[in-house]
Amino acid sequence: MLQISNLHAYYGKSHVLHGVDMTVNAGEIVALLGRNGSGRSTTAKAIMGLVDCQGSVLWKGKESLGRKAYEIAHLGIGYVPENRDIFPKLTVYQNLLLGQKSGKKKVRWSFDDMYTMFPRLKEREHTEAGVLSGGEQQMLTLCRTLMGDPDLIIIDEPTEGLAPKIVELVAQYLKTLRERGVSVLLIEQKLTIAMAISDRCLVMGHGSIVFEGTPQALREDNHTRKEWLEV
Amino acid sequence: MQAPTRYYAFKPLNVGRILVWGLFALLLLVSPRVFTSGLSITMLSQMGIAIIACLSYNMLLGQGGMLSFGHAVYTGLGSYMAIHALNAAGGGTWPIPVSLIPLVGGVAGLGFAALLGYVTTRKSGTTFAMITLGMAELVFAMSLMFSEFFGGEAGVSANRVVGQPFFGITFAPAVQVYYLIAAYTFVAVAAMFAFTGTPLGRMLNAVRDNPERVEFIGYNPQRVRYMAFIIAGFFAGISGGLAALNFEIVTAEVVGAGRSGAYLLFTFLGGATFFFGPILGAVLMVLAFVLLSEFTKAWLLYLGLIFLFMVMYAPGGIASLIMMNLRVAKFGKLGRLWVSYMGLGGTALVALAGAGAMVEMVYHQQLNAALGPELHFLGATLNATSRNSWFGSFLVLATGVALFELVRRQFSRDWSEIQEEIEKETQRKDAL
Amino acid sequence: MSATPRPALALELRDLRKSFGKSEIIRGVNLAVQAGERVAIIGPNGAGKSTLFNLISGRFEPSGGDVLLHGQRINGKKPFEINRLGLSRSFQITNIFPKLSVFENLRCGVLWSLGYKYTFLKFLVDLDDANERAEELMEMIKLDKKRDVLAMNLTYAEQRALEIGVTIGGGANVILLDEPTAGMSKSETGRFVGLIKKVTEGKTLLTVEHDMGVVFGLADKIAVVVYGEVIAFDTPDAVRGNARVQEAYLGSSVADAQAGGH
Amino acid sequence: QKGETVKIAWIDPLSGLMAPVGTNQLKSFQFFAEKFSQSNPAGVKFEVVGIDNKLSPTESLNALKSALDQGVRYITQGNGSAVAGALIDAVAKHNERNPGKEVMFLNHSAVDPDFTNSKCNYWHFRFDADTSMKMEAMTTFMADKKDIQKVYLLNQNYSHGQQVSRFAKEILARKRPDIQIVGDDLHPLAQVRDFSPYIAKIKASGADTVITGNWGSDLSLLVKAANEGGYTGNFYTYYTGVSGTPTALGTNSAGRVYQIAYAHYNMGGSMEKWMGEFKTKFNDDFYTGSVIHIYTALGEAMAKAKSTDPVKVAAALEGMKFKSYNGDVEMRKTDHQLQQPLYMTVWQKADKKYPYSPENTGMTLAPVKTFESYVSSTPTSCQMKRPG
Amino acid sequence: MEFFIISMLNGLSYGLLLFMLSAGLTLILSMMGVLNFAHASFYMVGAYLGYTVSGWVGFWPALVVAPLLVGAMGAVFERTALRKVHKFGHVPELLITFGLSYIFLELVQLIWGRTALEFKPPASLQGPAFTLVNHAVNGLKLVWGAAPADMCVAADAAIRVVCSPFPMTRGFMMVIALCMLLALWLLLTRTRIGLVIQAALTHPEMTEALGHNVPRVFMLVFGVGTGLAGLAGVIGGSTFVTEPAMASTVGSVIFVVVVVGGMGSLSGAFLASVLIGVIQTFAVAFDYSMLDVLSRLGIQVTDALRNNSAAKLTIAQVAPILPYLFLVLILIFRPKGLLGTREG
Ligand SMILES: Nc1ncnc2c1ncn2[C@@H]1O[C@H](COP(=O)(O)OP(=O)(O)OP(=O)(O)O)[C@@H](O)[C@H]1O
Ligand SMILES: Nc1ncnc2c1ncn2[C@@H]1O[C@H](COP(=O)(O)OP(=O)(O)OP(=O)(O)O)[C@@H](O)[C@H]1O
Ligand SMILES: CC(C)C[C@H](N)C(=O)O
Ligand SMILES: [Mg+2]
Ligand SMILES: [Mg+2]
Repeated sequence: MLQISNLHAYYGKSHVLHGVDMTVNAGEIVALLGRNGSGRSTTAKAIMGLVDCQGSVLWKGKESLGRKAYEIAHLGIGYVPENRDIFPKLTVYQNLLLGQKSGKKKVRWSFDDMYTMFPRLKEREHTEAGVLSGGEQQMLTLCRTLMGDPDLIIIDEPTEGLAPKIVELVAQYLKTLRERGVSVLLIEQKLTIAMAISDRCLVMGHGSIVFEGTPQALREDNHTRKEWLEV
Repeated sequence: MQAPTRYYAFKPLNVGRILVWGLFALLLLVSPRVFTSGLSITMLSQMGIAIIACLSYNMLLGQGGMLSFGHAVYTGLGSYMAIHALNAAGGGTWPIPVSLIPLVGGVAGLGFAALLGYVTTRKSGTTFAMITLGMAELVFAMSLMFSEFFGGEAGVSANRVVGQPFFGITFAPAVQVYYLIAAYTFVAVAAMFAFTGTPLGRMLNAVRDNPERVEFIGYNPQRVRYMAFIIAGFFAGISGGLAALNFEIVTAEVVGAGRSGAYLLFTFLGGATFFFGPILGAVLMVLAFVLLSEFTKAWLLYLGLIFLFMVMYAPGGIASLIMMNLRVAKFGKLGRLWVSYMGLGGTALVALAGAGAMVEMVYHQQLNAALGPELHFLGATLNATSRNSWFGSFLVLATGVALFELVRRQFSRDWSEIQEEIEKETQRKDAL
Repeated sequence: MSATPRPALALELRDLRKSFGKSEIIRGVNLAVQAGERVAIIGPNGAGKSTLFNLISGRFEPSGGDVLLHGQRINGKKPFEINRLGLSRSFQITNIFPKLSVFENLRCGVLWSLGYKYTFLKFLVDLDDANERAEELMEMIKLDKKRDVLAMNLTYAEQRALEIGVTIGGGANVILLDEPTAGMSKSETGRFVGLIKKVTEGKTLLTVEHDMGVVFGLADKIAVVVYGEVIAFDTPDAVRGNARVQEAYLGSSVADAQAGGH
Repeated sequence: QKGETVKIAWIDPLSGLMAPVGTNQLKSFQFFAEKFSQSNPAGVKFEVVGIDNKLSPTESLNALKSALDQGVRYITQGNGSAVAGALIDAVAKHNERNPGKEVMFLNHSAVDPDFTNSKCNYWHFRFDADTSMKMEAMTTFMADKKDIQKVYLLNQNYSHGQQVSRFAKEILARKRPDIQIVGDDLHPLAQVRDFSPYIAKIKASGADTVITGNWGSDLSLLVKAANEGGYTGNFYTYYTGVSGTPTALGTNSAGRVYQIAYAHYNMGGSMEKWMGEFKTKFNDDFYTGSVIHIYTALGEAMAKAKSTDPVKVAAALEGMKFKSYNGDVEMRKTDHQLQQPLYMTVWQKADKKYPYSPENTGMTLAPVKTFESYVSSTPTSCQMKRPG
Repeated sequence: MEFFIISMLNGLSYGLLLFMLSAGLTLILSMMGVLNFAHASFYMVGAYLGYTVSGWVGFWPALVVAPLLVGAMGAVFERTALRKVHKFGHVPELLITFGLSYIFLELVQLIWGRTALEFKPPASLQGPAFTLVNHAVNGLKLVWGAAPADMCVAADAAIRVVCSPFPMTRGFMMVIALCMLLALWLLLTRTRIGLVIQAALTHPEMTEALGHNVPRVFMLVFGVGTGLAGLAGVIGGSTFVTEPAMASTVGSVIFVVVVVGGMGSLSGAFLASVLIGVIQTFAVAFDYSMLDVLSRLGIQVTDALRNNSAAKLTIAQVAPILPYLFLVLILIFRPKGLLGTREG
């Protein structure tokens, strides 16, 4: 469904991605692992058209590179950024409302789905999102993107700052997403979780993919784990 | 833990720095020898005055992130106090030497900043900007109402030739006043530069960046802003005091919104992010107001356009343009650009000449038609009513623009190439 | 800091309360932290952990109850006043001076405690003690290679480190860290815990964390906050065994944390 | 001095609030420079150097410096008494500090009486009539109008407006003690958008007449608001004829707006010809009659002094009597205030007798009364210090 | 009494003109965070374009066309210039509008000249909407349209009759302003566009990533905001005066309105403009000064004080600067503004 080849990305003059190749198939959870600064978030941004880049990103067979971010979103890719980026002055409800796309009739998710997933959000429905706790903001970002009914959702560090119990919940929900036919590109630090729920793992190092395989294979590949994931 | 090398300290004998300050002093000294006409002397004096004012303004804007719309209040009230002091000196009620009058302005600026700043600096951001706007309007309105102090719209005038000549210095000739101003300018610039290196100066930057965090490292951001505001007020007042000496008259316009706006615009144009930016801005301010308006009736149009383009293409002001090129020069790559620069300059001049001719013809028709349709522009004689002149100017403009665009493309390619190279080089150095 | 013998309690909360509008977020928290103790605060999202920090550090004013720092009541004091009494905090969302260099950030953090206050009659370059202290800090947080880099150009982990450097710079003896390792990979987290341990040697430390590895690696005692109340305050082992805590917060991932192994 | 070129620096606003007036006056100076260069008793050529002072006293000082650098020995200015005051002062200082390079200041419209009284100066010559003279004439006219009972004073809050208000009260108390001053308001200069509150107040006061020194938009908006607010009293003004105001007055206020000035639109004679020419050339109205005084006076004084040196010309000009379009006038020696006739005019439909229609409004200012010099003349307290 | 009513109406209608102007400014400020210094210039351009267009096709079409043209100009300016500097922060944004105001002023003077124009409202808006007739004996009466002449003159000279007409143009102005308020309120609260803009203000990238075309929305907002200024220009220009100075005279007052009302609060701007309009109008009626107060308190006033300009100052004289006083006080005591929700 998503096919990336030879993707290069730049922040101003600094060259961050050096030819990334990867694919995400329909109905699959792919974990993108790597150390801090290896370029995972940049990959996500590049797919969304938020950084300068070259190469090719094929989405459902069509080139999406060079399009504007809102066009890409309309094509069905959802993005949950790592630094949350909730709209602080808007209420929780309004944040969710903005996740919805105009003109789309049939959607998989409703407000109620979100509120049953995270009851905490229902409680704070009419609070300004800026005063939510860190973890609440994290939940909100996830839900906001889901409201846009994407076919692929790119999630950057969804469990950061979440209580262990909620982390499990999120993992559970990512599986639910897959059941409803949404593909997930999961960027994670917490190896245990990532490996537990993903179908495939990618490891990134210095701006390119250095490992690809099943979680099982990664668990067995001591070299990769030592070299690219741990100290 | 020991720090074996104290590499955080500046080199004790900083040759570059001494050179720069020496050159600055020299420039102040010889300028009136080079530009000797009456107008240029007074312009040089005004530049000195404006330099102090813009630098003090930048203490707020560039260093403290305080966007003030009312800086003229402090320069202006400094002027008023200074001129009253001068009159008192002239009337014999207060034996103060003329050369110290600017300090009276400074103290006044400081006092008013302490008074008004107490309310304004409690807030920051847009609220601060708007309070200063309101304050400025109020002070200006009062200046026309309270004629005892402000002298109505006729203002207050004085004679700076007061008391016994001191070594033949009477301050009657404009040059003598210029040297007084130059001395003050040098000292004030040095003092304000020194301020950037003090604890308060640094905390002011911190407050600009993140006032909330400042509170958690022991500082009261309001207090930091307030103190900086007072210091800026002091220098603003000195600038005002010098202006009072230079013009020997102070009128309500010195506290007006136009003046405050000019400080903002030109400080920004010079470059608020670098210390020396406002100095360039101040020089340009005097040139624009005094010279540009004499050269052409369309000066306001040109000024507006300059701002529009500067903000769009060089938001860091002239200073940042200079620093960017200095960086290129430091890596020894400026040589590759100078051809492009010549080209850019040349084609831009051609385009500007064309555009300028057309603008001038329009203005001529509207304002100077009494002198006949002919006008002189850059040595050429144009006829504002003839088709030839219009067509010719348009042709010049079009050629200029086309050529400029060509050169510009080449230039921007070169430029980004060089930047990339520099980036690589620095990265390599980091890696070592 | 001071020569007078201080009471053994570094920080004490007495029936602390905070409401925003109608909703009461902190509902009567009592907590007593001994000097030199390291306390971790855990609890579900939105339980009020950060709010607690905000109340202690003076960002918010309590609606009820008292905060005592070294026995002195500090409610209603401004953050900078509290800081001057020897309490310093970091933020969950990185909060440094983006346009100042690493070195300048750290130096700003130490100025007040060295007594330089609002002075504008001395040059920073001449303040040997401040400069040395900043250099020291920079080495401690391993940013000496990035001395003159602007803070906004640092990577996330480096910014987090700088955040902590600025926090401890002022020499406060009570340190509050809000999720110091959030967003870091496991390896970095390990390194960071070591760093935190080192720089807070001999100080009182309160930290909020969700990473159980960090919590168990760092804390002498753990306070569990649920819905604005402290439901447990005990040694790590005791807390881990507490059924209420298990149910309200930990879930089954404690096992994971241990499996991750620190 | 025959064939010499006399440069006159015109230092007045070309930008800002007063730009329309300034632009018009610069045109006037250029137009008549050409006219008078063709024939003047001294045989000199006049050249006008226009410098924009943005209505700012300090900018004017820069302009003065710039003019001096260009070798100019005569300057003229008139918009804004603040500027005039600054220039008088600066010229005096310059002349004192630079003997041999004296400059003469020809004031064409700045009407603050102080300039020919307490602040009078040898190098300053005024060709307009000052506020007190105009008020003298205006009140003489009003004194005969028995239906004036209640007068309201509304002026701009700056020296000119304040003086109008002061002189009106003083002189009316002397000439018509029975007239009641029912209001005396000052409003900020060029700040008021909406004059209807003032009109409501004027109506509430029951005033039948308003005296105002307002000009520009402050006058036109005032009269406009009066028309809309149903105010039917009369206006006695100083500056009805100045750029912009005729248009704003329109046809509504016929017979109700009076102006006092030293000239008007229907003077006849050579003036009529010139105004016609001016209008065809610029599509604008010539109203600053003092321009003609200045050229006439300079020509004659230079001929008399046989020189273009300001020191000699000033000496010749003092006390000189000459003929201008409004009759015999005299530059009074004691204070350098031109003594000249004044005209009371009223805003009405242009007709055969008074055909000139400013700004093509179809209206005109028709003379209703002429005051000879001696009527409007006011005493002076000037203690002129003469050089040497 | 009729003085009170007319003054009230005057104050209200002036306040509503201020609101028309500040509505667009509020919109742009609250949605885009841009302090548009050229807003009053767009107002001026609206008046001039209105003048020219109504010369071709009449006033009513011009009332629609001119604001559209102004809005288009605003949109173009946003697209070509403002958008480029958005990433540099608020000060450059502010300065670029500063530059624009210079350019507009010069262009207007070049095209339409430096003197006032005669921009007349259409015949249907000329004349009074109604007239208040205050008869000393018969009391107060309201007559629609102009009052017949004989009603305004009493047969008996001793009886005072005052006719106070209220001009149609002002009535029209009030109606339009109220419509504007309604339309904007609907736009902001009933459509998602308002939310999108607020979101984009702080997190443009995220908003785009959620599928909203942020640049287009910004352009739209700026276009609408300046278009509103243009509409105010056509009305204000024909009611008051169309001249090059018209921008600078209202320029800073509308900032006062926006700030006093609470930045970005539409209802606040409405309240503030009406308040300022009314206060300013009534202040003109008060001739009290410090001296009066002192003498009323029975305090002896020395001659020196009697001539002191500060003491002589009456409330009427300071009326036009009251908004600024108001501004400073509000910001000191209630920095959020009257109805604002946030600071700064
Ligand atoms: N806005 C930026 N400007 C310049 N460099 C950047 C920017 N954002 C990221 N980088 C650099 O790009 C590299 C890759 O960053 P990226 O955020 O993609 O890493 P990551 O794998 O997501 O790491 P993390 O775990 O810290 O989120 C890092 O070296 C970082 O310093
Ligand atoms: N200023 C405020 N106004 C209203 N509600 C607030 C405010 N600040 C915090 N809250 C609410 O208080 C609750 C506690 O927030 P807090 O940030 O303390 O949680 P936390 O325990 O730190 O959670 P996390 O672990 O997710 O960061 C949250 O529900 C939040 O929405
Ligand atoms: C020309 C006039 C309209 C101005 C007037 N002379 C003044 O005192 O400002
Ligand atoms: Mg990342
Ligand atoms: Mg928290």
